[in-house]
Amino acid sequence: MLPITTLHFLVVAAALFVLGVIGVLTRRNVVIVLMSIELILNAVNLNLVAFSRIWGLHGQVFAIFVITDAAAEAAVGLGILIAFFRNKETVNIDEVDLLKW
Amino acid sequence: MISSIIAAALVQTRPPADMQPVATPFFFYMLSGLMILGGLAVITRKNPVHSALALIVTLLGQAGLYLMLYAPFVAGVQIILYVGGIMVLFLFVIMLVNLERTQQEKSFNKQWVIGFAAAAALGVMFVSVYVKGRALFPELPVAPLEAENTQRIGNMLYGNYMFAFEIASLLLLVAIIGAVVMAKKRI
Amino acid sequence: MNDPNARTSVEPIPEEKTFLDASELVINMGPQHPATHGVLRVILKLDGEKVLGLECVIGYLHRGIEKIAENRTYTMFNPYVDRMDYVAAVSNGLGYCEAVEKLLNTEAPPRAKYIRVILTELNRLASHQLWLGTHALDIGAMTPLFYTFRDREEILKIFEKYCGARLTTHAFRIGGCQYETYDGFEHDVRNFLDFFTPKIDEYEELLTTNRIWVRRTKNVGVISGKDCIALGVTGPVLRASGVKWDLRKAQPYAAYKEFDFDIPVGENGDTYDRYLVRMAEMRQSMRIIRQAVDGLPDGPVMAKIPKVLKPPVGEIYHSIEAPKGELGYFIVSDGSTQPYRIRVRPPSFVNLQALDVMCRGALVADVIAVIGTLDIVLGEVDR
Amino acid sequence: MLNYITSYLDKTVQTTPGQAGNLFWALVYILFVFGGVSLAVVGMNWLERKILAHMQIRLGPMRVGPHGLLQPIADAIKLILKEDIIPANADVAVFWLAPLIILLAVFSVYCVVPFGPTHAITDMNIGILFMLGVSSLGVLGIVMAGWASNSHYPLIGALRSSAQMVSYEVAMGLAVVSAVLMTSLNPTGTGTLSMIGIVQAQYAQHVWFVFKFFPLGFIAFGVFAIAMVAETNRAPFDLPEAESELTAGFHTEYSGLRWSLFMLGEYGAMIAVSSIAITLWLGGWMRPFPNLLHGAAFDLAFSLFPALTFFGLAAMTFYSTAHMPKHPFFRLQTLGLGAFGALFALIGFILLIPQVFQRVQDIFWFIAKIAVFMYLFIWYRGTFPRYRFDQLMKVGWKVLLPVGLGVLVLTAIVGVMA
Repeated sequence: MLPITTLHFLVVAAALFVLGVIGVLTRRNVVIVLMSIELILNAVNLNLVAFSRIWGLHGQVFAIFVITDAAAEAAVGLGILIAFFRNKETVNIDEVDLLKW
Repeated sequence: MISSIIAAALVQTRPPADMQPVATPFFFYMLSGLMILGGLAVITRKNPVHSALALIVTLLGQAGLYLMLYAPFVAGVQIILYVGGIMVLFLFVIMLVNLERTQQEKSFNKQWVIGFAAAAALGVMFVSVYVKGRALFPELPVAPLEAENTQRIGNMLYGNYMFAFEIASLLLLVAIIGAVVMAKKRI
Repeated sequence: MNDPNARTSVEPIPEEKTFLDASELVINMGPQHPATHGVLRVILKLDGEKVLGLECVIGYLHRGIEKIAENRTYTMFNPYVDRMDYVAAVSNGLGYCEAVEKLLNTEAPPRAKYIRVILTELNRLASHQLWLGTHALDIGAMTPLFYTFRDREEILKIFEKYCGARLTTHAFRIGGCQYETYDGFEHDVRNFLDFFTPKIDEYEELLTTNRIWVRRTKNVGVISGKDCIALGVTGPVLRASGVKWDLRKAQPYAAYKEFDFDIPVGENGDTYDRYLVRMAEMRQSMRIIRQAVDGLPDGPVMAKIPKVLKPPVGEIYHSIEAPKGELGYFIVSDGSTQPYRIRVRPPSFVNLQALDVMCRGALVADVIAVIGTLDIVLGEVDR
Repeated sequence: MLNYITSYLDKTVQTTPGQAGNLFWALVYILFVFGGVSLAVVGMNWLERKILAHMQIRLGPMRVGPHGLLQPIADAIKLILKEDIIPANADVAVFWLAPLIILLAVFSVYCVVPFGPTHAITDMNIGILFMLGVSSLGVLGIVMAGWASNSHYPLIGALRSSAQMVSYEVAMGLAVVSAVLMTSLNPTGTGTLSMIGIVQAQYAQHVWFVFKFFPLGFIAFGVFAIAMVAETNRAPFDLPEAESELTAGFHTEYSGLRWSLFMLGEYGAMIAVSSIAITLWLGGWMRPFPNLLHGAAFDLAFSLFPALTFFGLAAMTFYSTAHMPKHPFFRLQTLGLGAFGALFALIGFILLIPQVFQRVQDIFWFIAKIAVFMYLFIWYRGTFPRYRFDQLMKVGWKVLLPVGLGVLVLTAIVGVMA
């Protein structure tokens, strides 16, 4: 087998990113859309850490910031989701069509 | 300045002679296969709980890849924060909002064709970038010193990235308040 | 059945939006549940962990004891009352015998009355021990259960020696006691008192100052004295809410007039006060027993009553202070050998009404604590 | 191949098999540790029932084997043979996975538990981080079990327990950080997250961290000790399994073998968190008073401890063998108890061999410390009532968290001053 190079990791990250994009664009369930966003963020993280093997530890530090960001995003996103669910009794993103309730 | 840091990093990242990871290609292919299968399951499962579990598999696989990239600290943070924190939050919310009705509905929206097309285009773009720009990625099969990883990340967080670190803490504070405001019935 | 909304002293379930508006969670607790003390079924309406209201479903242990009475003679019915509150069988028998005696216009001889007091108070101790053990177990403290059962055993031994039965004793007869005390009865009772005095301290050592116990019971299941009276709640629950009402003092029966004892009273009407009141009551019971044993008079134990009981036409209500509260018997006689109708006022049944009031706004865990503190026996609730 | 195997035993290799990259010995260690933990869980089961019984003035298991010694085996057989019921509307896949995830989380923790300077499967640079992370995976198993059962009681139990574990993890993490901070109090100023490194730091600083900066280390240890009881869902924090309220919490719908896996996970987690506490604050594998009572004589005396312990156990067993009823009905039981005594004595004699006790005494001290913690767990269960859920949260967030933070800050300040 070939030795594993940075490019290998980048390919995996790209695949994850594409999967995440598909999830965001096509799913109706808000929870799964949020999870797809997590997939995208993780793909980015994998890229950052893979590059940090070449360019020093800055990538890893950035990955930690991205994880922090993901935590904040998940908390607020799920909070919004609960508020939305309480008002409309649904978690379908198609029905998020009100500007105010 | 940055170049000097990079140079210093490169100097310090000489692989230790006696530390040869075992069966790296095998583990790499296994983990990345698991991750991609998990990612597929995330976007295809009808039941959000199953999606979340698949996402957990993906995240754990990714922690494995981090270890393989000699980033043990990020791997640990990934497990603690993502798997132990964020995903539990997800599961919690799914349980709260889980409706039988949701599972009877269609799980893909109307513009799924366009979505797939866009994602495919993105994928093609990635492939072309990687094929064309292969030379841009220097291949250094080097292993940075694992032993000092945590320490040096700590130094960087409280040195170069002090400001960003503080901003991140502020962001988390805002997120906490935001989440509470959003989720509470009455304030 | 209990309609939670028909209460006067309870505010109605608020119309706020609950549990993400999906639905309020309705949980069915029992009839097969470790903490409902038998076959009580409680339907809980929850908002998350908060109790919005609850409904007790009873009748799983209904045996029609009151109806059976109509087909038995007065004497034959006597053992049946033991099966109502089976952990305080002696008290049940006392109440029934005294009621019929009142109907017959006779009275038990003084020695019989003293023996009755001794056995009833011993039974009160046994009942409170059982309550303490199960209540602590419900709140999560396992060990007191075994301690109380060890000590309860000594009381049951005295019962066994006296009348041959441990649980459903049928200790008393109409007109007195059937048996003279056995040799060494007084010695046994005194021995028990000496044995048991430090044991109460042992229980209190485990629980009274235990921070977790205090936190679990303070301000839990609060009920005001006014609500208690409105709901007809009696016994230690009433006294813990600050109402000094004890039938042993208020309407002395048996020989209680002759003994010196206090009525322990609580202040806040919460679970912790009920615990303290019952603990104090145990000590008072021991005081009464000691006085009774010391002053046990000589004489017959059975009054002169006819072989065939034919009470005059009329009706009578007689109530005593059972360990759980006011135990009343309402007997209607048509002059025949069999009662026309017997109606029992069981303390557990009436006290159970307060469950809804005490649990509104509390958490699920508090419901368990409150059921425990009410000290209900389903045999008595359903009869 | 043989060379590969023996090379690790070479005296010059002073490291764990994981770090030496020796797969064979790593596997052997894994088998030893996992087998040992499973055995310890079985033993714990018996001990808990016996100790609790004696606290509650009863005898506990007495029928299967002498003094019920074979009771755990009988229980295991019963559980394995029991029908495995899966509720009709359960999510079968998740229902299957949940106990396995809990087991996985618990047993992965043991990868980095240092039973001695070289007696660990491996040593990671992020050892303590790894332990906290992996043990937090157990929450997932609980949530999955509660959700997959498709029933109210398990769901409430799972929500309770996951909320509880997530909350107490915060306090636990803070306490751990203050211990990690103490490792950096050396001339170079570099701390370590590695489990072995933490114990070595205590060795180098000549103090167990529980006594360091008294009372700071002690308070941090206390915070951890409370949080770890909550983390493992044991009394008085056993709300998820509050029998009187939620029947059995998240594993209400489980039966037979699958239920026993949950039990294995619970007891395994108890041992795991105890070993974290021991490693961080109680000097890991080090014997008591390594600097106060040092010198060759003390070394020898302490290294004879393992053998003496087993001799003591043997003496106790022989004593009760002699006091068994003389009735022929008890002959088999008496013989069995005697056999147990002989086994203990044999182990004691083996431990007298110098080569053995020198290699084993680290492990012995570690296990002895774990045993103390296990006894505490049982003691709590015998003494305390159960907290209510909101009170539990209050303790976690309003007491342990501020105390942990304060200790962390104070430790940092004192550490800089020192």
